[in-house]
Amino acid sequence: MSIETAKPTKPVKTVSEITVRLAGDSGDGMQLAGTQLTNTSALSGNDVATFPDFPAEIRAPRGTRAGVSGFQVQFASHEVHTPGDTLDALIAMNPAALVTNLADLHPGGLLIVNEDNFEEKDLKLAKLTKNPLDDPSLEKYRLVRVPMNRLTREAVKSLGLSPKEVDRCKNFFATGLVYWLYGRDISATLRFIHGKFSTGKEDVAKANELSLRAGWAYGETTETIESTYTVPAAKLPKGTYRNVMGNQALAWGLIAAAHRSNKELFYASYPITPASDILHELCKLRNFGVTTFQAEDEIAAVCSAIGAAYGGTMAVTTSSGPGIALKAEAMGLGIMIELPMLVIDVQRGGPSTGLPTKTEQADLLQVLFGRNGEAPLPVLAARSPSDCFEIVQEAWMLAVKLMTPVVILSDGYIANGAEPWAIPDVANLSPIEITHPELGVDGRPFLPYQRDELLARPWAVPGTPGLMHRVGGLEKEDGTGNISYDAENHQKMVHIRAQKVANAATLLPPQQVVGPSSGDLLVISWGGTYGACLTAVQRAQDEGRSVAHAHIRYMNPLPKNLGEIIKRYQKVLIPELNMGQLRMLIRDKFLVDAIGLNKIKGKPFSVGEVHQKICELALKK
Amino acid sequence: MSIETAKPTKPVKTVSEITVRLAGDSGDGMQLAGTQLTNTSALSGNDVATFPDFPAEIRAPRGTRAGVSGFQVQFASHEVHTPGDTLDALIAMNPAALVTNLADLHPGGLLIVNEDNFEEKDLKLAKLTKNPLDDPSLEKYRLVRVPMNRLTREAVKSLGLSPKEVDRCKNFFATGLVYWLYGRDISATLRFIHGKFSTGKEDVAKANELSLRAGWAYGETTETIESTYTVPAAKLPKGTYRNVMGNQALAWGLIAAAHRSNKELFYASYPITPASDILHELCKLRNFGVTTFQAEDEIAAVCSAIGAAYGGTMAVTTSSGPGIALKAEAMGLGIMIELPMLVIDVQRGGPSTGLPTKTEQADLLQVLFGRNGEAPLPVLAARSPSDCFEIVQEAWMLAVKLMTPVVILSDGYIANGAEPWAIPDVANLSPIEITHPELGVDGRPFLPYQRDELLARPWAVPGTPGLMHRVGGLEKEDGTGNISYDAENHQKMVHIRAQKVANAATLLPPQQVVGPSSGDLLVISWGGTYGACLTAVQRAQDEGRSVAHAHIRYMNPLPKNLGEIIKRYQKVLIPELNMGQLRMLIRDKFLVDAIGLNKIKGKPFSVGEVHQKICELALKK
Amino acid sequence: MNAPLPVLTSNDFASDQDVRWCPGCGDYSILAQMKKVLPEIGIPPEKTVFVSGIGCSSRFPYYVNTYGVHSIHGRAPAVATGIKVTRPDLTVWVITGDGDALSIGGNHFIHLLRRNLDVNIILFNNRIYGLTKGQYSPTSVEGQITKSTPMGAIDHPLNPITVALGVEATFIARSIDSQVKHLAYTLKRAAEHKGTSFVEVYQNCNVFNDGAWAYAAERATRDDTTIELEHGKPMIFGKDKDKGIRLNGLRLEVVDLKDGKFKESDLLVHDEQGDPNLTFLLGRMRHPTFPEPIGVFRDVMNTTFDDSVREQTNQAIAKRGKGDLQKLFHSGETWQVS
Amino acid sequence: MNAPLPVLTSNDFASDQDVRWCPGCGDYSILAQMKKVLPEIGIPPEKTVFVSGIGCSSRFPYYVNTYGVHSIHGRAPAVATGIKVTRPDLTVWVITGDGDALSIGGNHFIHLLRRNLDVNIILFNNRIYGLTKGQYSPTSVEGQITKSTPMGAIDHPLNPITVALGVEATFIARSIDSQVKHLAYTLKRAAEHKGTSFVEVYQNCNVFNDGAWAYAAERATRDDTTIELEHGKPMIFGKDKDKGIRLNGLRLEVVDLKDGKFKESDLLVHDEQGDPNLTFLLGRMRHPTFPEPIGVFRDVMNTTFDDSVREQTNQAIAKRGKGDLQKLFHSGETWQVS
Ligand SMILES: Cc1ncc(C[n+]2csc(CCOP(=O)(O)OP(=O)(O)O)c2C)c(N)n1
Ligand SMILES: Cc1ncc(C[n+]2csc(CCOP(=O)(O)OP(=O)(O)O)c2C)c(N)n1
Ligand code: SF4
Ligand code: SF4
Ligand SMILES: [Mg+2]
Ligand SMILES: [Mg+2]
Repeated sequence: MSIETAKPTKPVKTVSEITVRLAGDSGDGMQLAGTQLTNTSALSGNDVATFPDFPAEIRAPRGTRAGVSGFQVQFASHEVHTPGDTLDALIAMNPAALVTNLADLHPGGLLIVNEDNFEEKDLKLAKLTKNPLDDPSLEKYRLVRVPMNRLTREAVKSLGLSPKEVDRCKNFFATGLVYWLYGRDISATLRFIHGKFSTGKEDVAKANELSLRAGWAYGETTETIESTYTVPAAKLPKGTYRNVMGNQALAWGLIAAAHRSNKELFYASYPITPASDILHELCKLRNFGVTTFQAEDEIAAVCSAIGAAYGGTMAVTTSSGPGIALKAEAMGLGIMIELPMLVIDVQRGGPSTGLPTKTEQADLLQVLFGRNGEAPLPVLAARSPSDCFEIVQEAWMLAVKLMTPVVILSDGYIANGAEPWAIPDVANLSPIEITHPELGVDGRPFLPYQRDELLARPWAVPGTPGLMHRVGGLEKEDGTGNISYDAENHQKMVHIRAQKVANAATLLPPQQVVGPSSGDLLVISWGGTYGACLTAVQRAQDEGRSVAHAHIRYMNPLPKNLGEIIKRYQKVLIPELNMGQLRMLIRDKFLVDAIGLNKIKGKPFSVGEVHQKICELALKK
Repeated sequence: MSIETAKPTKPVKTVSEITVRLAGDSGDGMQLAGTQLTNTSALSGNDVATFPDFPAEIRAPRGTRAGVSGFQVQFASHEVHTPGDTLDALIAMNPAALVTNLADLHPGGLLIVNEDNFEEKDLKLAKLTKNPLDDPSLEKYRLVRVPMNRLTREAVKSLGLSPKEVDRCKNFFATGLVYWLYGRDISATLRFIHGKFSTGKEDVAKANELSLRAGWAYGETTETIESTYTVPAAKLPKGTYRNVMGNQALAWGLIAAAHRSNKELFYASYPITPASDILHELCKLRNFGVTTFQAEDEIAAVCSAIGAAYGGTMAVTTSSGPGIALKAEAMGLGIMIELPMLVIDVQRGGPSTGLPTKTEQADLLQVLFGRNGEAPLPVLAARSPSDCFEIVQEAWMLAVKLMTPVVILSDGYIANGAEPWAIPDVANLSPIEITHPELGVDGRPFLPYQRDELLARPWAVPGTPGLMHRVGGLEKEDGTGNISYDAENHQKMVHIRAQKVANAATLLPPQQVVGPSSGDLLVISWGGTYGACLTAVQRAQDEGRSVAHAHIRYMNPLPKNLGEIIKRYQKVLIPELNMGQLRMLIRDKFLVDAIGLNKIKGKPFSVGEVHQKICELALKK
Repeated sequence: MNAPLPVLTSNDFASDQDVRWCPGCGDYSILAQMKKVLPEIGIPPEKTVFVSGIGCSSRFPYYVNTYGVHSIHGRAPAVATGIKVTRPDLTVWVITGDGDALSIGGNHFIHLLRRNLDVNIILFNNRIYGLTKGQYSPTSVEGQITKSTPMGAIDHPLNPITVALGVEATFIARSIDSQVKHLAYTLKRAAEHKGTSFVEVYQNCNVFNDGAWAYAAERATRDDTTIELEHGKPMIFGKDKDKGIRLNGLRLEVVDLKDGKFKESDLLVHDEQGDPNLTFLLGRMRHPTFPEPIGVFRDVMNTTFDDSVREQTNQAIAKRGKGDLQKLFHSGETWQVS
Repeated sequence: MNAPLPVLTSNDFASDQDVRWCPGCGDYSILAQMKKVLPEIGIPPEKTVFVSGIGCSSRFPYYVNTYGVHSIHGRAPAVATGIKVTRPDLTVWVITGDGDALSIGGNHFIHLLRRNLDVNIILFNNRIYGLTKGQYSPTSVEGQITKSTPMGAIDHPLNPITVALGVEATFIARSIDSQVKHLAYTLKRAAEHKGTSFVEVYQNCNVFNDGAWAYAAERATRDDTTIELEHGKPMIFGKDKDKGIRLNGLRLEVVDLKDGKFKESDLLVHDEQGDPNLTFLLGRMRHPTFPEPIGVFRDVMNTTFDDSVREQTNQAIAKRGKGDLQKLFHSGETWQVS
């Protein structure tokens, strides 16, 4: 019988969720191994959530702590919204990976190490004086020492590859072992391997396959692991699923929105971590009528987007915090000339260059207020990788309905995280209606700043006879759009621009609440903390605490009914990965003494952190 | 007897304040005439406040409404903080000036026009079909038609100047007439004239003098004005006074601060209205050890300032809204590397290019939040032209004590407005102590991010042996300042940077209140609205209303005792020339339902506007 | 593009806004010539877009009745890029000043030129910041006294022509506000060139830098201080056409044609497609040592950014077929939940 | 500056930070040569400042034990300007990359050069964005396949040498990471020049653009693909020193010295103070048509911005005396209230 369908023969424990982290040197291919485990688990029907964590350096020095790359995945027989707090199993490929990750493994957890990489030199690279494997503190874990280098070498020796090539197969050995441990089907990964290395590199592909199988076989034969685990399929809404990462979902969302509005997509950007992958994805999809423009800087990127928008195209620019700061002045121009476009901020640790590869939520106030003068625009925030697709649809709908730039907030955690996505049926994607005016038959003069019921101005595009008009950053006269220094007109226009953005609330759904419609505590979250907050609230509810969860996707304008919801709870808790930016807005608008839970460590919340705070504020009944 | 000391012979009415506006074509020299009247009034002991208002265009087309330039001054026998709401006298040099300014003249007010400029062609330029002088609506004013062109021509014909040169003397004729009207001594203006045109242009100087005298004489002879007015000297604190404009006071304040800290001043800027005059003033004062650098753009300006600060110099950069937006990213760097510098924002009408020559207060949130990540810095706001000098002293003191960039907010109204300034005795200016570390004898390694009691780090300057260190925008390790991606360290550093800025409050005086220490209404103002709010509150107090005034100079951190003050009043009113930016901060911090009075017309508040709102909220007892 | 469509007149391009430049400003003449040339080019107003930054010169778009964007300071080239790349059917003009293009906008300017996007840049060079009332600019001469340099400017000025050449611009020309015929001709040539056309126009700011170009602009002197570049013609100048430019080794020199020492045939013959280093020499001809060339320095072909973008899009479609969302979403591993 | 102070060794310039570049990165060699040269220049560490932007190359300052600012992307020239203008006593180096200096930082780069501030710019040109993991840069060749140009780059690349020449840079040089001796010499020359010294270094990014400079860097080919510029020496190259560069009219050509047609005396003799248009020719010599010059293209004198600033300050003081605040405050009309 072929291994593809083989089941481990050792005793099987059924569990509802498992959290695994693969940790090794950046060169060890942990990200790839983790992605394979994620896909395979999803394919087997689990819900999954991931957290990749790689070093800031391109190639941090081999074997050092700075060079450790980790990939964490939680797969479960129920919905999961976070990669999990503590680890059921940690695979550590070297000493640096062990010491930097061990803290997250819960007592009794499975610790699988590649013992071949615990030589003197490895310890030295990890700045260790003695071998951590000999440390008594490890006794509280189930330590499994596997000579992965040697076993991999043996597994592939028949192929006569170079030591370097052989070395590169280790991650598949580890993957095989993990697959065995959780009764995972290896066939998808085999497809991947042979798809990846097809041309010319068949031997490498073969080597990876042999390592994968060797890892699986090792599990069967070793005495050190006495049982395996199985995680039944989750009951997800029916449909066709795939895994998506946040940046990928943004890119696809943009293409879908352009398709729905029957427009070409002009995407202008300047590379920056963690936003660059959107550019990388889109430039591969030129056949979708996408033009990607890598500008000379962020200012040129946003300005070219403004030009494209004036030309009648769907225009988008993306960056992260530092680049968004540079776009500030031009965003003000976009607001003044009232053209639709999307500005996407994939947030990272700040301030300044900060922590480029770490996540944070500290750009909310920047995108709301980081411009001269009164310059409001709608701001939406994605809550998870797959939500990035949907948020783009809503943002673009607002942009064209209101003729305004719209900001979308994502973050490094969402951008690189992956989760299952129920693939929409493209045929059922409703069109986004956009009308460009033509010269009226009545011959009345065209007024570029005439307003519709939402206060939007017409989107007249160059090439249209008779509608020639000039736009610019100086204050405009209401209606005509001519330059105006008139005092009353200025006040009027400032109010029109503000009201127009406020009108977005009428186009958006009211705020939903998960849990009791009134009670002791309301937890308000936004953006990437959605999963941790929802899970923590649900846990607290299960404990019988009177707590509800309101996750906000529309940061500006805030949902119409939010104030009325907030009133119904004794206390309000706002967990954020910043110093309290949404809290400030809520306190100002609703004069409620909202409490903050603020973490600013470049990492997402753990469920435990939020849950603990909830317990402080909402006692068991 | 010489006219210098002559007094008008007509009946004299004594009044406590007068508001005059001189309005004409940009070419007519109204700004100069207004400045002379201001200085002369101040010299005569009055308190004065001015409001120059000139067209956005360099040379707006002659005679058009867009080309009208006006200068308003209030002089009084008591303290004044505003240029006055309505006019006692309007001097209109042409039809455009008349129709665009008449609305501000109060009924019964004196309307002096140059009737020679009300020809057909002048009316056409002003887009008028009939002569406004024939309009019955003028009957409610005391209209005085003066053939200024003709009279000026006659006055100077002996000199045989070109018509163009003669034409340029009109403003002094008008000035002479106004001087006569208010019993002003013309000697200071004569000194000015002869000082100005000394070399070679003696005939032009003479012509201006003759015109001035002719204007004065005309008053004596004309029947149309039956009486003159006198405004006694005001009781100001004793001392030596001069008039200063806001931008001038900023420039001089910077030089004084550098002098007090025994540092050279490096001033980097890129021209922008209304901030450019600071550059113009400073580049004339190079002999004060000032280096002015006109950079290629605002980003280069702020970055060169950062470089100069690293080098140990007093570094300053200035701009207005759009330029400040461009500095955002670099200001984040300044915050991260914790170097002292000043960033001055002379606010103008926004958003985008907006209304460059008009005033507004809409950059408060931009300077507080317009950067990526958590990037707090102290923000101070000047309240009047002369206050600009003092605010720089405080800002620089904070910058060096806390090792942080500090933002100063001014605005177009303050920048171009003038008021008397009690000249400080330079000898009594206390030194601002700054210490740069040397290599410790103990030979302990130098820690660039070691903290003192205020959490400031040491300012070690290049050239110092043994203190070599690198700074940059990546997160720093506490103490060493080395790059650190450590989670706990990041949170710690974010808190340290926040706490450091918060510590500024301990260095600043507590908030003062003018009026009852508790009551019906507290009016909170900031920046350039100081004068209008104070005057309106005082008027309301005189009417027996229970209202007090708190003017905030320290926008971040807010004064420690502010919350406790606010509690003592029933209602809080916050008038601002924006949509409610300080109001948002106050509501957030103190959960008080502060009411806004928001004007966004490119103009300062009139006292009446604020007073009326106060009356709505605080009834007479 | 050459045949003027009789239907269009300069009135078709006149906007209803009153012009707000100072009386006597050189900008008026440039506007007038542009309005004269536009109909001759034959592109209808609705197919024409003027993009500018901020400055007196950048008010230009309001005064022509085409589509237009009065953007922000220094960024016009970037805005124009977005328009032209997405709307190659439009004719795009960039109007800018010496501060707008070479100070804050210098980077966008050189990147537009290197990409050779098919737009026309007209740089109004008045060697001063006009709109902000008289600070020095990157083209102000050393020692120039301005509001921001009371002791004289100390920066070495940028030479727009050599800057453009340094980034391999494909069309480089120069004209003068007051030389209306030459200006009109030069604008037309710029319009005809495919790729980025760069035209420096000497423009007089009579309020803050009056006479900066007097030597080149005024009848009395201009024949001796400027030389008109004409493709294929020997480089002759002077009131009496009695002086010429000769290439002596690697250097240029002014020679006299009267004293019989040199004749026309000894002179350098201008070649718009000539070696860039020769063009570089022409670009560095500076008054008073040399007469300053006006006309077309360089007019060569190279691929344009907008064409290349379209080409790649078409290739992508040809290779992979018009994008199919359904296919894209289902690429890689998927699974059913039922 | 020439006499090396024996007291200093390269250890004096070694910092305690572990270097975080990829194994095999060309940056290591540049760092090594810099550490070798710094002691020879004889400026003590505390008088030396390294300023950089953002990029792999810009990590450089952390690895030398001098003063340093790792600033923000593209802005190092502006930061350096603030340092040098206020602290002329310091020796300032700017370390930058092809993206940092020529993409986002292009404007500051050319303005630094035109002002001729006395600092040294070392541009690590790897024709790629390294730190952000492999997007194309302004020096990437046309058609280059990168993460952001899967169908090939379409921009016409910038040539750092001609860009610098277009703004009249006073010192322009080029070297190669792997040519350690030549690199050390070139860095030293840069340090010795008064005014802005610009050095382009071909640097190999072995992770994202490996071998971009192989032709010029590798023993096997480099003698035929590069030519070392030596002041006053004829331009000879080739493994067997049997090829040369000859000026034919206004064009350069490669000639063979073996076949007797040309001899050394026919060759172009390199002159660091030569006509800029000749330098322009050298700057445009591109592989494979020509061997690419390494060494000092240009080394001329011009006033430096930092000197001129000081001069004006001194003039101001000489003319008006050291500023007197009391006098300033009391200038114009004042009055007493008592
Ligand atoms: C971001 C920004 N910085 C500064 C300004 C102020 N500003 C407007 S135009 C200008 C320079 C104008 O000079 P130039 O480009 O030569 O145009 P000109 O007025 O001479 O035609 C400046 C500095 C601005 N509007 N925006
Ligand atoms: C304002 C801003 N935009 C973008 C980035 C992202 N970024 C960092 S380095 C870099 C380019 C690096 O390329 P290069 O300058 O050639 O240096 P290299 O890494 O190749 O040495 C970019 C785009 C940033 N840090 N800041
Ligand atoms: S300031 Fe100069 S450039 Fe501007 S409009 Fe007036 S004359 Fe023309
Ligand atoms: S990515 Fe390239 S340039 Fe950067 S360190 Fe690695 S090899 Fe060097
Ligand atoms: Mg100009
Ligand atoms: Mg690079």
